[in-house]
Amino acid sequence: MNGAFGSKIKNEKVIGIIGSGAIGLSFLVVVFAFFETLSLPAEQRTHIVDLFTWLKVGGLNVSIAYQVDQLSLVMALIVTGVGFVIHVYSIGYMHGDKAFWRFFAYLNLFIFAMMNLILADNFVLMFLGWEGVGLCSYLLIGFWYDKDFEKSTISAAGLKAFIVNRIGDVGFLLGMFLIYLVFNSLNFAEVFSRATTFHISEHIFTLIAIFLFIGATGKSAQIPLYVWLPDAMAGPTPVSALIHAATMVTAGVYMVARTSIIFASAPTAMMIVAVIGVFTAFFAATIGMVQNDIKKVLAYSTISQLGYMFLAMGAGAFSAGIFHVMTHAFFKALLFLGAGSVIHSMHEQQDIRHYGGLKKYMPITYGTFLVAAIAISGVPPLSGFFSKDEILWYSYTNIGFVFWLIGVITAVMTAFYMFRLQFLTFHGKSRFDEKKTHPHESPKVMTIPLIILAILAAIGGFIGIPALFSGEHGNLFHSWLEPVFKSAELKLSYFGSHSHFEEYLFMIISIIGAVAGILAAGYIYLRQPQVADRLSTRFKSIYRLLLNKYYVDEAYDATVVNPLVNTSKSFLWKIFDSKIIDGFINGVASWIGNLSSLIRKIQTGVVQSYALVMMIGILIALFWIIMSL
Amino acid sequence: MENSLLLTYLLLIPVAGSLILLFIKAGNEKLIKYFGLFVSTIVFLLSIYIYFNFDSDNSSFQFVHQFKWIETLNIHYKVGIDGMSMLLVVLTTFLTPLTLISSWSSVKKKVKEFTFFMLFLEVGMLGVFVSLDLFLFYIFWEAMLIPMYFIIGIWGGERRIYAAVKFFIYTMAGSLLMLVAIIWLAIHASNYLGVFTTDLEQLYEVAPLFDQSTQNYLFLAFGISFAIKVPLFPFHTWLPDAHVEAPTAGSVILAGVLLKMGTYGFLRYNLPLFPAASTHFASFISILAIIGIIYGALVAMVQTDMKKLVAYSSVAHLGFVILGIFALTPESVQGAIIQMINHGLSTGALFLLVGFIYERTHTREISYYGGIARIVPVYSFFLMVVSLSSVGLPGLNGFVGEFLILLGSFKSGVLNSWWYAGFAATGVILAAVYLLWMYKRVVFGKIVNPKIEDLTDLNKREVFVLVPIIIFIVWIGVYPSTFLNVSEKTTGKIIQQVQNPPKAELK
Amino acid sequence: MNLEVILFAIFALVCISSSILMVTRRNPVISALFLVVNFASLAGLYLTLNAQFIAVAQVIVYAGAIMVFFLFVIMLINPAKEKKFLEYKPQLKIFALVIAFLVFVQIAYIIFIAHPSNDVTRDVAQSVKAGTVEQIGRQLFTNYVLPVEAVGYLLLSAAIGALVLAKKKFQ
Amino acid sequence: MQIPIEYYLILSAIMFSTGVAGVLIRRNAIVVFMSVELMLNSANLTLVTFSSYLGNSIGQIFVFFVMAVAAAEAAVGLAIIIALFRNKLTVNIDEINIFKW
Repeated sequence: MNGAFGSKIKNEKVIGIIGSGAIGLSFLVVVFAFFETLSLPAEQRTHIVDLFTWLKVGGLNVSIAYQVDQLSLVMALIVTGVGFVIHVYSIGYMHGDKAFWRFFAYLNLFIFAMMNLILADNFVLMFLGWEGVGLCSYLLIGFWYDKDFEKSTISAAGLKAFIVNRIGDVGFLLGMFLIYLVFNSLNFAEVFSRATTFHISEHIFTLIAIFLFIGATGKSAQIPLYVWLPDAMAGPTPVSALIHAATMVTAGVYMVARTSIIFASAPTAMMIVAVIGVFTAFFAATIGMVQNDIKKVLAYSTISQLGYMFLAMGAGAFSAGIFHVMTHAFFKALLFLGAGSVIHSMHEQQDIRHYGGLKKYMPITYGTFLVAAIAISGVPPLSGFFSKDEILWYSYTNIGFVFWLIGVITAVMTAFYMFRLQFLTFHGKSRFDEKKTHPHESPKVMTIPLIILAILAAIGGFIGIPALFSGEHGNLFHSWLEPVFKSAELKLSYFGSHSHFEEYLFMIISIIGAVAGILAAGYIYLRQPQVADRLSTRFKSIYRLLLNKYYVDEAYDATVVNPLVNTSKSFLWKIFDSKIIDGFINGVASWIGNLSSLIRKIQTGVVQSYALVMMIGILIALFWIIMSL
Repeated sequence: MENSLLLTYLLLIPVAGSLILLFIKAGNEKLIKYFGLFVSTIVFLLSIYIYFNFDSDNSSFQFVHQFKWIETLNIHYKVGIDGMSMLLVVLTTFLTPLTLISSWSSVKKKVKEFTFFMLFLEVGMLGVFVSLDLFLFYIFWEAMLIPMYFIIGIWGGERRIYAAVKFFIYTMAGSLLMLVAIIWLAIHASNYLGVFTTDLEQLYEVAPLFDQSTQNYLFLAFGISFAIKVPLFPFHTWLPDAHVEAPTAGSVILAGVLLKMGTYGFLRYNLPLFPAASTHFASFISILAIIGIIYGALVAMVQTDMKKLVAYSSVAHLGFVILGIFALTPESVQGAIIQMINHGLSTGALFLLVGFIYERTHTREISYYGGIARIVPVYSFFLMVVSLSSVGLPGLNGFVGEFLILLGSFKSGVLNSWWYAGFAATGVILAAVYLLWMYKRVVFGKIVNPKIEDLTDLNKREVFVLVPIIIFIVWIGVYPSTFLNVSEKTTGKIIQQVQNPPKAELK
Repeated sequence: MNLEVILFAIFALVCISSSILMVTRRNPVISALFLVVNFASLAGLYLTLNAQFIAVAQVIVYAGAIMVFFLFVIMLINPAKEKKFLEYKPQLKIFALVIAFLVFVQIAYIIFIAHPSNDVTRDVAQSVKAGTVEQIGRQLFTNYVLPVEAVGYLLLSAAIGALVLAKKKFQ
Repeated sequence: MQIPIEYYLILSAIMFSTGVAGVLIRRNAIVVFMSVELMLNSANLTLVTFSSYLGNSIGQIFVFFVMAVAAAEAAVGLAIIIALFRNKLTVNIDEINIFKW
């Protein structure tokens, strides 16, 4: 079964079909595996395929082995499903590019790495996938490596993504080492069973969890390591959709879910996760409200949504988080692809201030984009509502009202900026030169994926309808994932009693919030466009702060990057290395040299003086003999 | 019986080859090149044959061959290999023909002498790895300096004389200390053994019985010599100069094999001979190694010369190896051994790649390039793979080594602190920074320099050199067991020797 | 006062004076001639010691061959006369003389301390027998035949070496 | 009366010291060389003296070899002096300092 994932790198020209076909095939394999697993009773649903031993040293024994269980199947379905759709879309989007084959080779490599990440049965293999997706992300962001991007070229954005990810990866590595130190294994099954049976202090768990979480913040773009994701938008749009919205960035969430038992054993770490998550969600949403680049808005939206997922993780609602991963994959991929479609037809123009009134030119894109926007805003009965609301509900019940409150405010903001985007792009008057640009609907190969995703985004939520509505069936999604999280949830055992009334109340509040956000956006950007300007002049400093993303990049540059480069260059290399160490060495050498040239003077080169010295020597020798007689 | 002579043949073939080479007319360059290649290939095939006959379940020395050499001093010619030296021998014989091919067109003057010195160098390197007598070891150790000195000094860049002399004196200073230590050790050991001997296996028995302070002095005397060779911070300043000035083949051998002699020396001599001192100095040396990792990476980051960047990256990589050795856990020592091989492959390949492009443009300034991905796609591909391997991407070789080293040092009982691995892990980040940044500036971006528009891509010969290296890079990354198994027993033995040194019997 | 003593006194005086003159003359040709005188007087001394063969060889080889060689080279080069003794670096030369004198004092002291005439007395018959051409020839071609061969090679290589060195093209 | 052996030995010592003085004070290479010959001969005298006094011919045989070596040495040495003279146009040894690097 895993052979299908392995044989995916190819480089024939302009055969995107093979590329997407391979992913399609693996999707079918996963679907098949899914149904096969579904037919098994819940206890036997974990299946491990051991290929060969990878690293075997001392007590360490790591295999290339894949674990197929409920959680990994869900993720694999998302990855291959959404991946397949995006591959098809790319055939249209990348049409005519010089390096068409390279693009598909990278994409396939990405899917391969992602599947490794998801299906791994141990930390090391997961790390292989983890770094592998980072690499593909690096390659794909820098795909158009010679294009300008902001202050530098696109390849700089790729580099930034890779390096920031690496920082997180080191956290992951350290977490892994600590796990090995404590549990003496890196195999998931062994570690998790030992985590429940071994008696280990909570501090250790907290430390492990924090290290792992650092890894997750890198990959999933959470504070403080989120800075790479907005820049990653420099890549081709399908890449943004696949990697930076639907799949790779959720790897962190997946990892936390996978190691849920460790997090569950460390309440402090859980709290940190929740705080970071909710704060990121809020923080990114504020930035998203004022951005003008269509992809940047979506990028900050992604960060914000990822924040929700971590909030869910922190709240112990693991399956809710995974549920949100899934719905988010649908609607965010859809948003990106829609944005790609717009960008494609607008000749690579990405500034929403130069859009407007595109509804009439590209109806399908408009329609699907609208579905996605509603879904993300959390309006029932689209998918986003169910997953987001579930997260908010658990954050209230499990950790506290404040989290819920910030979550709701963020949801309002989400609705606001999504519809700001929607309105500025598709509604109103055209703000571009109609003679030069001729917006047009994208070809079928691009629109059909949009439609598929739109359907999924619309109905995807129904598999996770809360027990409140579905009655005795309960939450299907939950019960599917339940075996994976059982031990973690047992450990947490929150679930105080909350009445149905409360649940309804909170649900209604969040719906109202979402609708309010939409209406506000509509009011400002459709009816009274000058309001936006007025607001931005009135709150100029805040606006500037938001527009410049809180100057985080600049702060990082000033506090970390520049000092490091400068000290390395001007002190370590130029002074320490070449002056102090080499100076010392050369000093010793020249001291010896001077001494030698002093001694050298004795060597006149005149034979007679040598003879004289020799005679003196003989004299002394004879004298010594005489004395000893 | 016949097998025991194999290692001697391994040493004699290049000797014979280089002697025959002297009788070929200097004008006949083609014949000389093919002959050199032929000899080194034979040596490689022989080492492969040895490899297949090597019993990796056996932790003792194999293919041992010995006879009396200097009778009055009881010095023997004694050669033999174990799992660790097996890998290094194969690495040496593997890299030598490749470097000869790589310098096919770059070495233009004195081809005969060049080929001669390369074969001579190969003898020296193999000798260091196979000798089991300290005296013999010392002779090979020194003998190998001579050809390297000439290779840097004759075929090097502009400041080659300075670099060659610096290289020579640095290493010489260290090895003289070692000579003193060898004599001291042998004399001191004769108090226990009753006879003066430099036989390594006999010394293994008695050297650990020395008292702590004697062990410390001996450890330092050996250690400084090896540390210079590695090079361990702060003895590293000869390395950038030597690397930058050396010709490509010289850099590859220097990085690929010569630096390994230092780490090999630590494993073969320092640890088993002076276990008490090793544990005593472990944390000190590990700190130096970590400084080396971070320092090397930071300095590499700001280099403007590609070769210098790679040279400083060696300092960082070998810091990992040293850390692995002195963490003294099976994982870390295995990692260190595999990392030696990795570094030989990936840094060797990096030097080759830099050399190939230098041959075309005659500059190594990073700012000269930019955007060459479109012009030389094959080159860019190879540079990418090799850089990633050096960065330590999982699935390629670098990861296996770094992972095992960090894991081992993390749980190390000797170091007994997480900080070592924690700090060393920042080197992983920095490696990505300096290599990929370099890659970005050279390969990606816009073409700023019109001169590089007519750069030609790698030719078949150059690809032929790189492909075997790439194969091994992937092989080690995906299925390292092939190599880990070979050295596993040896590692176990070394750790055993350190942790349970032989005790003095009461008489 | 027998003849032997008189002969010894004459030869010794000639020997010492000619050697001192040889060292002190500024013209090398004259020095060389004094050296010839010195060698000749040495040959005489050898005769008083009953060493016939060596005495003859001394005249033929030293006073004859080698000194002709020297003179030949001196003529060829025709060096200028040296400066006067104290003209050039006088302190150094005086110091050298002192050294030479001290060496003499030491050797003389050793000789007197050891006083070999106590142990060694000359048996004239024995000494005559030891110095005959027959005796020496027999020794040379039996016991010392290998060194004789070696000396032959040495002379051959010296001849070739001298040839090569003195050739015009030599740098 | 028999001449005591000391006479010969002292004579030899005087010759030797004169030779030493010659080597040390003369500037002309040929004269220096001749002084060396003088020293050799003083040694020869000692050898012959002992040979004669002990009634043993070995000392004289040794002198024979010394002579052969001296001949060889003179040939090579003078050739070197000629070669040097060709290069430097002088045989004054204090003007020749090619030993110095």
